[in-house]
Amino acid sequence: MAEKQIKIVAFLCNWCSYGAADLAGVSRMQYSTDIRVIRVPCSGRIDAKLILSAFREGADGVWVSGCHPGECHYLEGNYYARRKFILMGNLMEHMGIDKDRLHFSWISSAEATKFAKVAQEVADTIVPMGPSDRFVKRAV
Amino acid sequence: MKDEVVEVEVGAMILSPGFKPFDPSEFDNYQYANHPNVMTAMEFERLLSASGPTEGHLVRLSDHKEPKKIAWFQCVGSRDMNKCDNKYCSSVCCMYALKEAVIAKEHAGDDLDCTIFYMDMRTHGKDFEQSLNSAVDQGVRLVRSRIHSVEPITGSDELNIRYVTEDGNVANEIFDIIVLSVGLEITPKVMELADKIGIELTDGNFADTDSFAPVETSRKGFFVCGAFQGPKDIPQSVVDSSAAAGEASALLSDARNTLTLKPEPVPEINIQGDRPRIGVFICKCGSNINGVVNVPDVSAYAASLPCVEYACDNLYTCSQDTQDSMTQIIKANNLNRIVVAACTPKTHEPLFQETLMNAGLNKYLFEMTNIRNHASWVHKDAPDLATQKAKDLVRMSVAKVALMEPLKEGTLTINPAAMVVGGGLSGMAAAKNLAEQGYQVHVVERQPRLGGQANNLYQTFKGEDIQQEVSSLAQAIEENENIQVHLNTTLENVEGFVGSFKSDLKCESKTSTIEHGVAVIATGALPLEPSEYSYGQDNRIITSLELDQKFIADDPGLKTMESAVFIQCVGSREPDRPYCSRVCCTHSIDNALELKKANPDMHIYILYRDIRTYGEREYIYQEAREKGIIFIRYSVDNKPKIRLKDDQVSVQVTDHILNRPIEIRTDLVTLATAIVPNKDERLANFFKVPLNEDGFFVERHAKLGPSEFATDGVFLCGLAHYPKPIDEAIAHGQAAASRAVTLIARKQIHTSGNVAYVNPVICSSCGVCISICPYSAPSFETEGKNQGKASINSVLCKGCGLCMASCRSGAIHLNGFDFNQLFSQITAIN
Amino acid sequence: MNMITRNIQKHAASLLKAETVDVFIGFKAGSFPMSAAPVIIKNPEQAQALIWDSNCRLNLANYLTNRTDKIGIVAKGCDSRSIVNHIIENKITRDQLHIIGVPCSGMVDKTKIASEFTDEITELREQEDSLVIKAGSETRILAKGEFLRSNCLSCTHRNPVLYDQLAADLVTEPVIENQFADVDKIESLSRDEKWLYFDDLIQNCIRCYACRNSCPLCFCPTCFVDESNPQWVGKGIDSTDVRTFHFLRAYHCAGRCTDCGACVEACPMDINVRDFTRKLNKDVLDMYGWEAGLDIKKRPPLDTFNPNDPDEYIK
Amino acid sequence: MEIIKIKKTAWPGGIDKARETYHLFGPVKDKSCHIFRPLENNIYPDMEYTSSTLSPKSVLFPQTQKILETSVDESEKNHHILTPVKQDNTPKAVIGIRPCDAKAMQLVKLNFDTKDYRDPYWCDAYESSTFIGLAANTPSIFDFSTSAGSGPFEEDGLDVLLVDCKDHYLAKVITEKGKSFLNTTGFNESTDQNKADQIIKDLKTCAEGIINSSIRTENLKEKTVLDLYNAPFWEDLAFSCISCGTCAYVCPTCWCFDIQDETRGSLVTRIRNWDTCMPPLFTQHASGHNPRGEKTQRVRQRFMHKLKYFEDKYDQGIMCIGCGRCVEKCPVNIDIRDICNLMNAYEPEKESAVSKLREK
Amino acid sequence: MKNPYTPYPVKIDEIEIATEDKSLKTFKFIFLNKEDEKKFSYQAGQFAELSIPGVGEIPIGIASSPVEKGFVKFTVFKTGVVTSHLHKMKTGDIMGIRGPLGNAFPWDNLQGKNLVIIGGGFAFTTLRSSIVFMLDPANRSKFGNVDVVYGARSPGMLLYREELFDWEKRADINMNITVDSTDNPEWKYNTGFVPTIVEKKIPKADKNTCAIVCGPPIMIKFTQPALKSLGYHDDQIIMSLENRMKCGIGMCGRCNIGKELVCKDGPVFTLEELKQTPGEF
Repeated sequence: MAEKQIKIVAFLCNWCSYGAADLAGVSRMQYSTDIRVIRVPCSGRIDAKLILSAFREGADGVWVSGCHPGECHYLEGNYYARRKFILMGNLMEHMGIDKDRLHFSWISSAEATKFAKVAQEVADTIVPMGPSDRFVKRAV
Repeated sequence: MKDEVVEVEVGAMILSPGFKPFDPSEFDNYQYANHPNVMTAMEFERLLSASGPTEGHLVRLSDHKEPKKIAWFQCVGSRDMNKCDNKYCSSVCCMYALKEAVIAKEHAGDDLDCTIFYMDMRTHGKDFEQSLNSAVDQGVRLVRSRIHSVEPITGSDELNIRYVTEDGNVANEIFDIIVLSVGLEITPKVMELADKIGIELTDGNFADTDSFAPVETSRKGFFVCGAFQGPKDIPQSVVDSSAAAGEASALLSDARNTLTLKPEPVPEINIQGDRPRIGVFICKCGSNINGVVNVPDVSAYAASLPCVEYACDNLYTCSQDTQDSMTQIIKANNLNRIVVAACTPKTHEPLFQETLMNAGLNKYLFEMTNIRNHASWVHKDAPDLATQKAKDLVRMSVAKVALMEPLKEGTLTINPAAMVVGGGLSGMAAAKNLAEQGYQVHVVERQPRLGGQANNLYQTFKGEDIQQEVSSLAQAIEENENIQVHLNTTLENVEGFVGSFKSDLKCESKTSTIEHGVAVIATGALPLEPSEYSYGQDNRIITSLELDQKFIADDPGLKTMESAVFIQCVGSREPDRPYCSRVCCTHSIDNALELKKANPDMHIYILYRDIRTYGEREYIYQEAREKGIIFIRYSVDNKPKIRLKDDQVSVQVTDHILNRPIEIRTDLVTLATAIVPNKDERLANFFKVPLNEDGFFVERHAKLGPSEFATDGVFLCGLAHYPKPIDEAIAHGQAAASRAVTLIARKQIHTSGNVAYVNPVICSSCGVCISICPYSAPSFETEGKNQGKASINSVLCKGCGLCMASCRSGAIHLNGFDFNQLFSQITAIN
Repeated sequence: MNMITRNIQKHAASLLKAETVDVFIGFKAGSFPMSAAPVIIKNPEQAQALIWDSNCRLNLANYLTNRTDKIGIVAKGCDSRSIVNHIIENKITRDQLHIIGVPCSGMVDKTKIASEFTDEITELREQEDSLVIKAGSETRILAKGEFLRSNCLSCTHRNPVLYDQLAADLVTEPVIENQFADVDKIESLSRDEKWLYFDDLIQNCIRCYACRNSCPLCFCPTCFVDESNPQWVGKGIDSTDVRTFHFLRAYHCAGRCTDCGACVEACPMDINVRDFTRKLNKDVLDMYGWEAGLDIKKRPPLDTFNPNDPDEYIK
Repeated sequence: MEIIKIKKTAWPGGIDKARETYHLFGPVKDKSCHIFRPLENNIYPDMEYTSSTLSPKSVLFPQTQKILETSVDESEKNHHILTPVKQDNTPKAVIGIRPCDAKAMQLVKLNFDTKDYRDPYWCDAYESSTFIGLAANTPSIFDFSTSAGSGPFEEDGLDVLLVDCKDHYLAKVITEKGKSFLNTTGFNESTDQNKADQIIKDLKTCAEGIINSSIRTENLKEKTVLDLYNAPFWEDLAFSCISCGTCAYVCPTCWCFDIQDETRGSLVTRIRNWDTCMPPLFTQHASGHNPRGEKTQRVRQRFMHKLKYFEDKYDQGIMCIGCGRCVEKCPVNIDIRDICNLMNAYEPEKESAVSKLREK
Repeated sequence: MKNPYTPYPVKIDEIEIATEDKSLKTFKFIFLNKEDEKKFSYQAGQFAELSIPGVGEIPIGIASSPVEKGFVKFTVFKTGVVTSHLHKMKTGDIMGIRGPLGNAFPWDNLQGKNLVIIGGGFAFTTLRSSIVFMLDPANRSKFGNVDVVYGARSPGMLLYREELFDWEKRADINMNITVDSTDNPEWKYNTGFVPTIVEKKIPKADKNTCAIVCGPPIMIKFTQPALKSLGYHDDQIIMSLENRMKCGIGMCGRCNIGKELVCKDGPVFTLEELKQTPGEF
C-alpha cells in the first residue's frame, strides 16, 4: 500500500486567514500540499468538537487560523476563541496528544507571506511525525 | 471596434481622470533611461508581482541575478522646482516606498538591504506611522539625503550612488537596483479637458477646490474626485469619490429613481424533500488552474462522487457564456446543489449565486472551493499532489453541498432618517448632504453650538476664514427643514439595528427617543492637553489652537513679538501615541506665515521631526522657507527643552546641521499638540463598532471602506476616524452621507441567510450565547412555550458562529457552516 | 446526633413549617456504611430524616436544576459554589433558594478507607475528628483528616460562599502550599507516559455517565455524545469514543468546575475523572485568575475575555 | 453428583491445562475493581474476591459487540449487504463465577432464547460456555441472594461449584459439561462424598447466615400491574436518581441493548452496545415524543420490570438474583431492597383509605 | 433458526413522492434473492425494519399487501436520521429489510366480521395493506361490510390518492375520504376531522363489527369517544402502536408497555388490552 498522504485540516476564518491564503496564491507563494482548507466565518466558530472531530476522522494535523486579536471582523470572536484554543490545546497536551499536531495562528488578510510561512511550518512539524495515531477513531 | 459618438444627458458630472506617474527619463543623473537596473516604483511593483515578468521573483533586470542591495529615491518629480515643475508633494510615495521595501525583504529574505533616500518621511496616513516603525524594525534603512548622481560601475551591473549626508559630506554607496519613487502628475490631456469645461486649476494643475467644498470644481455641477483634485492615496480617493457622488446626488435628488429598470425575478424552485442532485463545475481559469492541476481528471473524479449528477470543466467558469450555459445545465439536469471549483469565493461567490438564482435555485444551495489560490498557484511544482488536493477539495465541497438547504433572507425596512452624532464640520457636512438628498436628519451635539473644534480654528492653509465659513454652514444646517439639531444633548442608549435604530437622547434632564435607519458617527477628536514643554507654567507657552484664538481675537501682542518658536509633534509619533496628527505641520507653518505677515521682522523657528506638508500644502512650506522662517529638525530622543528664567522663555534645541545645541530666546512658544481621539467606548458599544488601540474608530476597510463600519447602517467620518484637515473632514462627512444614502435609498434590504438559530428543545438556557454575542443577537424568550430558552434575532446576527461554538448543548445551529456541514467536509478529507 | 445534623433538622422543619420553602433538599442516612443519600423533604415531620456526616459527598446543587418551586437546601462549600454557577447559568434563581450553609471539614474517601481493611466495613461512626470503623471482627479508629477525599484535601473553599443561614460556625480555610500537585505530577510525565496514564485511567470506563449525571454542571438536555445529526461519537466502549467523552465532558466544565468530586464519588469503576477537570481548573486559575462559583455576577472564563489574555503557542 | 477435591497447590497447573481446550475467563483485580476478563497465559483468576464490580455477563454479552458488517464501496461484491460477523465460539470456561451470577444467566436466557427468535450471539456464546462457580463463603454485606431466588451456594446455572476449604477446593460436578471441564484440568482427587457434602452444607448454612438483608417478594405476583404502577411512592423514590446507567450496567440480569452502525471508510459495522433504561433517550421517538421522558417513569420502569413485569411474563420469579451490586454502586443509594419491600407491601385500598382519613 | 438481525438484501425499485410536501415517499423494494420473498411472508398489520448499512434501522409498517407479489412497499415519513437518509436514496440502491415483525391485525378473528377502518395522516400504510388484502377477490367474501374513514390535513397530504379514489367508486367498500380543510372548489369528498366523520358516517356497533384505528395521537384521542358513542366496546377497537424500537424481536428492551413488547407482542392491541397496561407509548 502506498504511504498514506498526510492530511492537515486548516480551518481558516473567512475574513483574515482565508484572505491571506488567497493572497499567498495571488503572490504564487509555494507551500506544502498537505493542507486542506475548510472555510469558516470566524475563528470564533471553531470549537473543541470540530477539532476533535478532525483528529477522530483521521486528520494528521489541525490548524486553526483567524484574524489578529483586536482585528476580528466580528469584533471579539477571536478573543473568545483564544481562550478556548489555549485551554483545549493544554488539555490535549495533558492527555498526551502531540500538541505539535494542533496549531493556531493569527494571520491577517494582508499577511500572505506569514500564511505561506506558517502553512509550511505546520506541515514541516506534522509530516515528519507521520500519520496520527492518537484520538483516531478506527473500526471497532 | 469603431468609434461611436453617444450623447448622454446628465445633470451633473464627476471628474476622476486620475494622474500619470512622473516620467523620470529626462533626469539624466538617475540613469533611468540608460540602465535596466534603475526603474520606477511602478515598474518595481510589477517585478514584485506574481503575475509580473519574473513571476514575483526579485531579480536585477540586467542579468536576472538576485539583488543584495536596493535603493529607493524619494521625491522624484515631486517637491522639485529645479529639474521639473512639480512643487507639490505627491503624498503617497513615502508610504509606497516603505511598503515595497518591506515586501522586497519578505520576498528575498532579511539579508536584502533596502535603503530609502528621502527628505522628509511623510507617513501621515492612518496606521502609516506604525508601518514606518515596523519597516525600520525589519531593517529598512532610511537615509535623509538628496541624491546627487548615479553612476553605473563599469564591468559590473551595479550602480554607484553619490549623495550628500546630513552633515554635508559626500558619500558613495553601491546598489544593485535603484527604484525611483516617482510622483503623481496631471496629464496635458486632462488640463485640456479642464480648459474645455472651464474649470480652474491650481499651480500644480489640479482641479481647484474650496476647503469647504472639497469636491466641487469652480463650475457648478462639475465635481471632482481622486488625484485630479490633488495627489492622494487610496482611502482619500475613495472618500472623495463617495463625497462627489453624494454631492452630485444632492444636486439631482429630485430625479432619483426616475430612470431605473427592474429585472424580472426568476421564481425559486422548491427543492424541499428532493434528493441532492449535485452539479460540479470545475474551472481551468485559462491555464491558471489547468496549467498545474489536471482539471479534466478532477472533473471525471467529481462525476463519480455520490449524488453528483453532472460534472464538467470550463475554460473560464466565470465568463458570461459559461454562466449562461450553467443556467441551462442546471435546468436541463434538474440540479439542485452546485459546486464550483475555481478561484476564491471571496470575490466570485456572489456571481455564481446569481447564476443559481437565474436558474431558479436558492442561492445558498452552493459551495465554492478554491483550487486556484489554494492549489494550482501554490503548488506549481507538484502537479500530481495539486491534482490530488483539488480532488480532495472537490470531494469535501460535494459532501458539504449535499447538506446545504435553501435559506430565506430576512427583509428589513429602512427608516429613511439618519442620526449624525457630532455637530462638528464633518458631521455638519454629512447632515447637510443627507438633508439635501431629501432625508430627515437628527444632529446630536453635546456642546451648546455647532461647529466642534472648527470653532477654535483661524484659517485654512488656503487662507479661508474658518469662523465665517463655520457659522454660515451652521446656519444652513439650522435652517434646513430636513434637519433637527439637538444641542446640549448626549446619546444615552441605542437599540435596534440597521434600518430601525432607536436612540435615547438626553438634553439637560429631559430624555427623548428618536428613530432612524442609519447613523453617522462624527464625534471628532480633541486637542492634547500637553504635559511637557512647561505648558501651563507661562502664558507665552501655548498650543496651536490657543494661537488661533489669538489670531481670531486679533491679539495686538502678536505684532510686537520679536521671536516665536513652534514645536512640532507634541504628543504625536511617540510610543504612547504612535501616529502622526497629520495637520500640525501645515497648521504651524500657516500660523508662522501669519505671524510673519503681522511682523515681517519676527524671528520664527519651527522645530520639527519631519515636515509633512503633503500635496499642495508644500507650497506654504516653500513660502515659509523663502520668508526666512527657520526650520530646525530635532530627534525624538533629543527633544527641545524649555527654560523659564528671569521672566524669559528660551528654547534649547540641537541644530541638526551643526549638530550643536542652540538656545533661542523667544516671546512665544507654540506647541503643535497631537489630536487625540475621544476613545468613546460607550458609543462604540452602542453601535457594536470597533475602536483601534489609539482610540480611533476602525472603518470597514482601511482602503476601500473608509466612511463606513463593518456594522451595517453605521457610518464614520471626520476626526473620529483619524486626524485630518478641514477639506478632508468635510469630504469625509459628505462621503459618509453618500454611503448612508446607498442604504436608505433602497428602502428595504435583505439580510444574509447564513445566520444562527436555536433549537429550543436542546437549549439549556445557560446564557453563554447571550453573554458573548458581540451583536446582542441572542436573548431569552420572554413568553410562549419556549420561555426562558435562547433565541436569535436573525436581523442582528452576523453569522460568525461564536455562539454556536460556545454552546455546550449543541442547541445552536449556523446556516451554511453548521456542524454537520463542516463535519461532512472533515470526514471527506481522506 | 451531631450538632450540624440537629441544626439542619431544626432549620428545615421551621422553613417548611413557615412555608418559607416548598421543599427541602438534604441528605438522609444511607442504607449501608459510609453512604448517604440525597433526599427531598416536603413536610416538617420528615425533617428528622436529615443528617450530616462525612459521607455527604454528592453535590446537591445537581438537584436544583430547572426546579420552579421554593427550595431549602443544605450546601457545603463546593455545593454552594455550584449553586452560584447554577444561578449564573439560569438553572435556578437566588430568590427560590434558602441555603443552609454547612462549613465543611471534608468528606471521607470510602475507597481509601476500605483499602485499609481486608474485610468489608460493616460500620463507621464519627467521633470528633476520628472515625470508628468495624470491619469483620476488627474495630479500629482512624484519624479523619488522613482519609479525606483528595479534592477535599486540596479544597480552599470549605465555607459556603452563598447562604442564608449557617448550620455551624465558619471554619478557617486551610492554606495549601500546592493546590495542584496532582496535576503537576501528570504534567511532569512525558507525552507517551501521559497518553498511557490516561489510557489506563479510563480503561474500565463503562460509559454509564454517572460522572456526568452526578455533576451539577452537566445539565444539557442532550449531551454531545448523544447527538445524532451527525452522530459523531460512537456509543460503545471504543477507546477513542471513551476518550472523546471524557475530554469533551471535562472541557465543557472548564472554568465552571468547583472540584466537588461528585463525579469521582459517583463512578462505579473508581475512575478518578478529576484528572481531566483538574488540569483545566489549574489553567483557568493560572491564566485567568479564576475559581468557579465565587461570585453570582461573574460569568465563567470562557464566556468572557481579556484583550491581554495569554496566547503562548498561537503563531 | 460427584464431588472431587482440588488442592490449591495443584490449582494453577490444572488451570493451565484447561487453557489448551478452553478460553478461560475469570475475575481479575484491576486497581480497586474486580472484572471478568479473558485470562491470558500466566494470568489466574483471583479466587479471593468477594464480588466483581461488573457482573460476568460481559463474557456472553460484551458491552460492545460487532454483529453484522458490510462494505459500502459499490465496486465491491455484495456491497451494502449486511452479513453476520463471525464470533469466536471456541469453548469458554468462566472460572470463579459467583453462583448468583450464574443463576442470572438463566434469567437472561429467557430473553435471548425464545420460541420465536434466538439471539445467536448470546445463545452460541452461552452454549459454548462452562460455568465453574465459586461458592461465596462470606457473602458481601450487599448480598441478599437468599431472598431473591438464589444464594451463595446456588447451583442452578453452574456446571461445577467450587467451595473454598482453605487449602483446597471441593468441586461439586453439576453437569456433564462441568465434568468435561474437570477432565481437561486433570483434577480428579477423590474425597469422601458424604463428608464433602456435609462440609459444603455446613459452609452453605454458615454463608447464608452471614447474609443479613433480604427482600420480600411473595405478594408481588398477585398485585395488579396498574395498582403498583400508579402507586404514590415512585416520585419520592426517584427523586435522587441521576439517570445514569450504573445499576443496569453492573446488573447481571439486565440485558437491554442498543444497535448502532459505524462507518470507517467503506467498512460498515453494525454494533450492539449495552443500553440502559435510565436515560431519557432510551425510549425517545424520532419525533421527540417520549413515553418515559420523566425520571420517575424510568425509575418505575426499572423496578416494575425487574420485580413485576418479568414475573408476569415468564413466571420465573423476579429479575434479580440479589447480588447487591446496584445497591453498592448506585451513586445516590437507591436501594432495590427497600423498593421491593415497598412494592410487596403496597396495598392500594389501604393507601387510599389512609389518604381519605388524612383528608378528613 | 435464522440470525434474526440479518436483513434480507433488497434493491430500491421505485420511489414515489407520496404527499405534496414531499415529507413522505413510498419505496418499492424487490428482494435481491428471490427465495427471500417467500421467507418474508407477512400479514397486513406487520412491520419490518428498514436497514441502511452505515446509517441504521427503522421500523416501518408494511404498506404493500400480502396479495401483492414480487415486491414490498413502505411509505416513510422523513423524521429522523434513518428516514432522512432513506429519502436521499435513489432507485437501484441496495439496502436491507428485516422482518416481517410483530403480530398482525387479528385476521383469523376478523373473518366473517364487518370492519371499520379508521385512519389519519400518514398512519394509513398498514391500513392500505389491509384494505387491499380484503378487497382481493379471494378474500372479499371472508369479510362483511368494510367501512373506511381516512383523513388528512389537505387533499395533497392523502396517501395513495389514486387508489382511494378508485375504492371510492367501488360497491364493496364504503369509503369516507376527508380532509381537515381545503380551498380546492373541486374537492368532492368530505371536509372535517376524522372523529366527526366517524360519528356521522360509521355504522353503529354490533357484536359482529370491529374497528381498526391508526392515526396521530390527537385523532385517536377523539376517535375513541366517537366510537364509544356508536356502541363500540374496547375489545372491538383494534389499534396499532408505535414505540422506539431497535431489535424488533423483543430483546433489546425499550419498546415495552408493561410486560408487553410492542415489537413482538404488538404492535396490534385491542383497546381493552391496552387499558390494562401502563400507557407508555
